[in-house]
Amino acid sequence: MDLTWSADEEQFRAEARTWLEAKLAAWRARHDNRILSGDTTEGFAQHLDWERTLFDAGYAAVSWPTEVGGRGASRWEWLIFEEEYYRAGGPQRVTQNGIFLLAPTVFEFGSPEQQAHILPRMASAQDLWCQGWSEPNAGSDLASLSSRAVRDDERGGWVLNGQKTWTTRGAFCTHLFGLFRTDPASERHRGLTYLLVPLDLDGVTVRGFGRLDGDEGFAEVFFEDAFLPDDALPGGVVLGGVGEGWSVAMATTSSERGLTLRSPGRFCATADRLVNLYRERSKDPDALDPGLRDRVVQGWIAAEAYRWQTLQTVTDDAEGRSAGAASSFVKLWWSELDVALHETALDILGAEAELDNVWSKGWQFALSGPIYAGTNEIQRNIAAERVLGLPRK
Amino acid sequence: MDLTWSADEEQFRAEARTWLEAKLAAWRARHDNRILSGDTTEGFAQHLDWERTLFDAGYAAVSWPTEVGGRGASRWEWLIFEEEYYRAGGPQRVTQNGIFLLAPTVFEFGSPEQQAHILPRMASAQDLWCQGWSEPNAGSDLASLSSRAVRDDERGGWVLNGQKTWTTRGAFCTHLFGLFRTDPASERHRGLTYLLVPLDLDGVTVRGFGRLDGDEGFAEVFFEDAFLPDDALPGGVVLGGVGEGWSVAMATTSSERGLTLRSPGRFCATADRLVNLYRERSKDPDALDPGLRDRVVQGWIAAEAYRWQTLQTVTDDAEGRSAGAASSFVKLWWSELDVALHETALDILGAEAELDNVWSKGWQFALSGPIYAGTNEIQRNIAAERVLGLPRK
Amino acid sequence: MRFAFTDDQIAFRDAVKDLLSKECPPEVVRAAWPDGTDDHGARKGEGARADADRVAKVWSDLAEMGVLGVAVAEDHGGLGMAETDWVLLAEETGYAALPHPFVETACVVAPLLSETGDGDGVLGELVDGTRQAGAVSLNGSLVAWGDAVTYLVALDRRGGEDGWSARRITGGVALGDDEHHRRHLADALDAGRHLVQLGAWKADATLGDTDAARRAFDRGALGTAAQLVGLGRRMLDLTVEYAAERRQFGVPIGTQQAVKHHLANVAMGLRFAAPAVYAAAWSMATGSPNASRDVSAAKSLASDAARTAVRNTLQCHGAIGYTVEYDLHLYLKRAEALSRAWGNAAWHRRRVGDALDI
Amino acid sequence: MRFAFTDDQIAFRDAVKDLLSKECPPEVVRAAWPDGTDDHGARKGEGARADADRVAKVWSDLAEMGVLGVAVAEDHGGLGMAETDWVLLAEETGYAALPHPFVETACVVAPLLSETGDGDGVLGELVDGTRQAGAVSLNGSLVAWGDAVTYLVALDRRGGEDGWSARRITGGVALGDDEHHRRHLADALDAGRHLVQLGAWKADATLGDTDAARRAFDRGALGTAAQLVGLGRRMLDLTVEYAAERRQFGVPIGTQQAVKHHLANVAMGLRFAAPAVYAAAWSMATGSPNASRDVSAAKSLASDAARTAVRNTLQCHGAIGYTVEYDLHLYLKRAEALSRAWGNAAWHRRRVGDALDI
Repeated sequence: MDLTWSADEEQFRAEARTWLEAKLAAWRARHDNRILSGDTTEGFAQHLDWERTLFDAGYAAVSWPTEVGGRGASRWEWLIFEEEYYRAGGPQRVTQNGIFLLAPTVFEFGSPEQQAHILPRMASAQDLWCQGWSEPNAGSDLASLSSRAVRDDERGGWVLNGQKTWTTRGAFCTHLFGLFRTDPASERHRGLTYLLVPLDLDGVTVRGFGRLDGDEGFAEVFFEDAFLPDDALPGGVVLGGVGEGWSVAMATTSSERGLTLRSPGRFCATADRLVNLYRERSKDPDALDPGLRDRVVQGWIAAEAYRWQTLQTVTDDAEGRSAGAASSFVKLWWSELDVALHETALDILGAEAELDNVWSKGWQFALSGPIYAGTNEIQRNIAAERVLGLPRK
Repeated sequence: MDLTWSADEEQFRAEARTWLEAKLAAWRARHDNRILSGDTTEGFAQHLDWERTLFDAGYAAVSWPTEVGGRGASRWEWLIFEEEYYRAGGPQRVTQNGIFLLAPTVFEFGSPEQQAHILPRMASAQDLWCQGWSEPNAGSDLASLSSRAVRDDERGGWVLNGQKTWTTRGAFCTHLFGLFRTDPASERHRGLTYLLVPLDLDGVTVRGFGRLDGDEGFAEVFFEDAFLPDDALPGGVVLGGVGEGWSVAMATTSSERGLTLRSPGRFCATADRLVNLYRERSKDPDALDPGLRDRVVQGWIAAEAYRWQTLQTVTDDAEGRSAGAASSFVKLWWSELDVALHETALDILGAEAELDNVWSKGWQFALSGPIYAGTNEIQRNIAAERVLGLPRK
Repeated sequence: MRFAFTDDQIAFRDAVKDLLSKECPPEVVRAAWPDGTDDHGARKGEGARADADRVAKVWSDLAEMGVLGVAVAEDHGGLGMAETDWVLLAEETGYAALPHPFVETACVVAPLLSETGDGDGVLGELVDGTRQAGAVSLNGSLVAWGDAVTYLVALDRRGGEDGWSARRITGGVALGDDEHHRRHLADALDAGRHLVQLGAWKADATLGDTDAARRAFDRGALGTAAQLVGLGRRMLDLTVEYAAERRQFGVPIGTQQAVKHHLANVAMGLRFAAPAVYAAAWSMATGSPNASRDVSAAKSLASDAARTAVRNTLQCHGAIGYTVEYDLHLYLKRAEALSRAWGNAAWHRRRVGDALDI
Repeated sequence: MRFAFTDDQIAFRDAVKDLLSKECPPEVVRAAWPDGTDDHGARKGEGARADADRVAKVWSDLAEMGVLGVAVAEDHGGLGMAETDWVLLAEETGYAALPHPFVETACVVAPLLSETGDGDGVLGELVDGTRQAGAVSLNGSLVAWGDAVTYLVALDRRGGEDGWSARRITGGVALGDDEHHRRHLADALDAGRHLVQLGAWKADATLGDTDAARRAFDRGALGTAAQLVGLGRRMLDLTVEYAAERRQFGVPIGTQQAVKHHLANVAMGLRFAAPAVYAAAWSMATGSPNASRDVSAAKSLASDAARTAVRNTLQCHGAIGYTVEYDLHLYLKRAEALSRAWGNAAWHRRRVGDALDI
C-alpha cells in the first residue's frame, strides 16, 4: 500500500492547478463574471468557450491519447486533474455525455475510422453529443424502448421514427447517440442497434424543456421518417454492429454508473466548501443548530470514504481485479452523499436557502442523482442480486 | 374539539395514581426490591403476584365489564389508566397476550358460557394464555401454517399434531390459543380453526428458549397426538366455529396491530424518562454529543404525536369513523419510535450503555417491535395497498 | 375529550376545498409563476399558463366566502373564529399551493390588528381582499408575495419567550419605499412565492404586547404547518395516482415494494403530523400554557413530514417529476420552502427543548 | 499510489482466517459465554456449548502463529510489523467474534510496551499468549475480558490531542487487587466480552509520552474499526444465506425488494467503511500528520456501518434472529458493543471536526 503521489504526479497536479486558476479567471472575465447555467441558451455558449479552452491545453479529455485530442494521462492523473478541476471551481462539463458516456464505447466498439473522426471533434467541442436512451415509456425499464430504425438499402441508410425524451442538453447538441429497434419483430433487449445521429437531419425535431430548476436541461427528440444515411459520419452510423445495440449500450451504461462520470474530486470539493460554509457561519453560534456540525463532518467523511474507495477500485482495476456490478454501490453512495451535502448546506443557510445560490441550485441538481442512470431502487436490486447473490425471483 | 378531561376522569386518574404508587411500592418491597424479568421462572412468579394485586382492585382489565373481572371503564379511562400505569413505572403485563389479544376475540366470538368462564379466570391470572400463531415455517406468512387438529367424534374432541414456536412466555402459561388446520385438504387461510388448548394435555410439550436478551421469553410447543376434549373448557374449545379460524384470528391480529396492545402511555413515559436522563447527564456537557438534545426532543415529540393520533382515533372510533387498515401506520410508528427512544438513551449513556440496565434491556426488547405482530415491511405493504390503494401485483 | 372537528368546521373546510379545487388548479398555481427567464437564464415555471386574472380571482373568492376574515373579531367585520376553525382551511390552501399570502394575511396580521385595535385602519381591506399583508419573522428578510403586500409586520424574539415583539415595517429601504427594491423579485427556488428581499428597514411602533407578538408568530408557524400537511397530501395523491398508472418492466411501478414503502413512509409522516397540528390549534384557541410548545412540535413534525414527501414522491416519479412541465414541482418547491419558513424543524425542536427545560 | 495489500499481507490474513474458521466457529464463541443465569434470572448465551478448552486454544494458536506479537519489535520477540500488516487480521478476529482481547493485547498494549521499553517485563508473555492485556480509554471503567487480563493500561485525553496519557493501572480497587471486584463479571449486553467494572484505581507511572499514548489509543480505535467491518461482514453473510433459504409466501424472502434493499444498504456501508479503515492503517503506519483524523473517520464509518448491519440483518431474519439459540446474536451484540467502545461514531466525528478546525 502506498497512498502517496509520485513526483511526476505532483508536478502534473501543480501544473493543472496553476493553469486552471488562471484560465478559469480569464474565462469568467471574458463573460463579465456572469456565468450562466450551461443548460440555458446563453450559458451554453459561454461553456463552449470554456470547453475549447480546455481542449487547446489538452485538458478536455486528459486520459485520451494525444492523437485523438487528449493528453495521454494515466488513470491516476485523471483523478488528480478532476480533484484540481473541482477544487478550482470548474463548471459542470457540458460535453460530458459525449466524453464520459459515448467515448468509452467508441474506444471499445468503434472502427479506426469512427474513432479518428468522432473523438477529436468531440474533444474539441465541434460535435456535441447527447444521449438518446430514455423514451416516454422506457425510463428505468430501458429494454422496453420502441423507437425504430428501418433499413433502406436502396438509399443506403436508416429511416428513423419514434421519440426520445429526458435527453440531457439535447436542445444544444449537434449529435445524438442512442438505441433504436432495427428488428421490428424483436422484444426487450434483442434486435436493437446503437446509432449515431446528426440532429440536423430532416425529420428530426428537438424540443427543449425545463428541468426541475427551470434550466432547459432536457429535450424531447422526435423522429418522423428521418433518413439517416450510412455516410452521415465517416466510418458509418452504426456503433458495434446491427442488432448488437444492447450489449454495446450496456458498456456505456456501466461507464455511466461507474467511476468515470463521478470522480471523487467533485464531492470532496463540495464537502470542503461545506466545511468552509460551516466555519464561516458558526461565528454566530446562536443562529446554527448544534447538530449541524456533526452532519457537516459526516458529509466530509463520506466524501473522503468515496475517495479512498475510488483509489482502491482504480488499483484493483489496474491490477486486473475488476469490480463488476459493484459500481451500483458507487452510484448509490455518491448520489446520496451529494443530496446530503447540499441538504446540510441548506440547513446551515436557514431562511436564505430559499434564494437561488450555488447550494440551492446544487441541491436541485443533486436530487436528480438518485433518479438518473438507473434509479437507486434499481441499483439496490442489482447490488443485492449480482453482488450479494440474492435470488431474483 | 375538546382536549380536556372531565372532572370524573380526573378523579379516576387521581385514584389510579395514588393506588399505583402505593401498590407498586408494596409489591417491590414484598420481593426485597429485586424484581426480575417477568420472562424468567422466578420473575414470572413475582409478576403473577402483581397481576393478582391489579385484579383485586379491578385494575387488571379496566375496560372490561365488572361481571367478568373488569371495572367497566370507558376507552378514555383505559387510556388514562395506561398513562398512569407507565408513568408510575408499572411492569410489562405478563398476562397481556390473553387480556389484549385473546379477550377481544372472546368478547366478539365467544359464547356466553365461554365468556363467563374464560374472562374472569384470565383477569385474575388463574389461567395464563399464550398465543399459538407462528410455526417454524409460518412466521410472517401466517396462512402457511400446518399444525393440524383431526376430529375424533368417538372420543368427542380433537387430536392435535404439529409445532408452534416463538410463543411468548409459553413456558409459563397454562393455556394456548391458536390456529390449527382442521380440513387436511385445505390450503392457505381456508380450513383453519381457532382452538383453545390447555397446555397440560398429554402429548403437549413446552420447551422454553431464550430471546435475544437471554430471557426465556419464547417457547416451542410440540403437539404429538395430543387429545383435546370438547369439554376441556366450559362452552367448548372452538372459538367462532370450525373452519372459521382465519377470520376469527384476523380480529385478534388487528387488535394486536391496533390500539390495544400499545397505548401511548408507555411511549410517553419512556420519552419523559429520556428527557430526564438527558437533563441529568447534560450537567456535564462535555461528555454529551451536542446533537443528542435534538434527538431527545424529536423522540419526545414523536411520542406526543402518537398520543394525539390515538385521541383522534379513539374519538373517530367512538363516533363510528373506523380507522380500518390504518392500524398498520400505528404499528410502524410506535415500533420505530420505541427503538429510537432507546437508541438515543444508549447514546447518552455512552460506554455505560453496554451494561444491563433499564435502557439497554429496553433497547433489546424494542428491537422486537419491528418484527412481531407482522413485520414492518409487511405493514408497509398493507398500508400502501389497503390505505393508499396501490396495486398488489 | 373529543378530538374531532365539528360538522360546521368540516363543512367550511369542504366549501373552501371545493372552491380551491375549481379556482386554484395547477394551471392557476403555474400562472402565478413569473414569465420569461430569470437571472440565470432559466425559464423556471415553463408550461401551459392560465389567464393571470384567475390568480387574482381566487383571492377575491376567498374574501367573499369570509375566509380572509376568519380570525378577525366580528366587530371588525370578520367571522371571529378560532385556530380550530381555520386550521383546516390553511391545510387546504397548502393542498392547492394557493399563490397568495394566506397565512400572513388571514392567520397572522389580520388577527393581530383585530386584537391590537387596527390603528392603521387597514383591517377592512385585508378582510375584503383588496389589500394583502406580509410578515417576516426570526430576523428574516424575505417577504413572500412581496410584490403585492402593502402592510408588513416583523415578528422577532430576543432572549427567550418573553422577548417577542411585533412591529410594523415602514421606513428605510423597506417595501414600497424604494423603487429599486420594490417589486424586484428575488430568484428563488419557488418563484411562485414572489419573494422580495427586504433591505435595511425601520419600524414606527410596536403592535401589542409580547404575548400578542408571540401568538402572532405561533399562528404563522401553525398555519404554515397546516399548509405543509396539505402540500404533503397533494404530493402523495399525485404520486399514488402516477404509480398506479405508470408501467415499467410490464407492471405498474406501484406494485414494486420499494415504491410502496416510500409512499407508506410519506403517508405515515403526514398521518402523525396532522393530529399534532390540530392539537396545537386547540392549544392556541384555548390559550393553553403549552400553546407555543405544541405549535413548535407541530411545525417540526409537519416540516419533516413534508420533506419526506418531497424526497419520496420525486423519487417515485423518476425523471418526469424532475421537469417543470409536470405539476409535481409546484407543490414540491412550495413544501421545501415552507419547511424552513417560520422556523425550520430544528429551530422548533430547540424551542420544545427549552419548554421541556433541557 | 497503490491502494492494495501485498501478497504477503493477504497470505497472512488468509492463514489467520483459516485458523479462526476452524478454531473459532460459533460454538466456540458461545462457549465463552458464562454458564448459568445472570442477576436478572436470564440464561443469556443458552444453547449448545463447545468444550471450554477450545476457547483457550484459539488464543495459543494465534500466539503460535506470531499474531499476538505482530506489532512488537523483532528484538522484543515480535514480528515488527505495521498497522497495514495487522489491520486485516483484526478484521478477521471481528469476523470470528474472537472471545479474547486481541485489540487490547496485540494492537494496543504490546506495541506500546515494545516502544516504551517494557519496564514491567511482561512483553514476552503477551507475545507468547500466556498473559492477556486490557485497556480502558476515555475515562471509561469497563474492562473487556477483565477476568483474564493481568496487565491493564488507561489511555486518556485531557484538553485536546496533546493531552494524551498512557498509564499502567496498578493500585486501588483495580483488577486483581480486591477479591470482590476481581472476576466479578458485570451483567452486560454481550456477556461474551466478560466485562469487569473497574472501581477507583491508581497508576504508578506513565508509559511513554503523549504521542505514544495517542498512537496507542488510535491503534485501539483502528483495530476496533477493523473488527466492526469483520463483524458486519459476518452478519451480512449469515443473513444472505438465510434470506436465500427461508421461504415465506411461497418464495425465498431474499426475493423481496425490502430484504434486498436492507442488505444492499448493509453491504454499501461496509464497502465504504473498509477502505477508510485500510487508509487509516496506512496513515498510522507511515506516521502521517492526519493519522488521528483518519482513524477517527474510519471508526465513525465502521461504527455506523456495523449498526446498520445490526438493525438490518436482525430485521431480515425476523423472529429466529431474535433468539439466543440462533448464532446471529453472538455477532450482533459484539458489534453493538464495539460500535461504542473506543469512542462512538459521534465522538470520533467531533475529533474529525476539531482536525478540520470547525
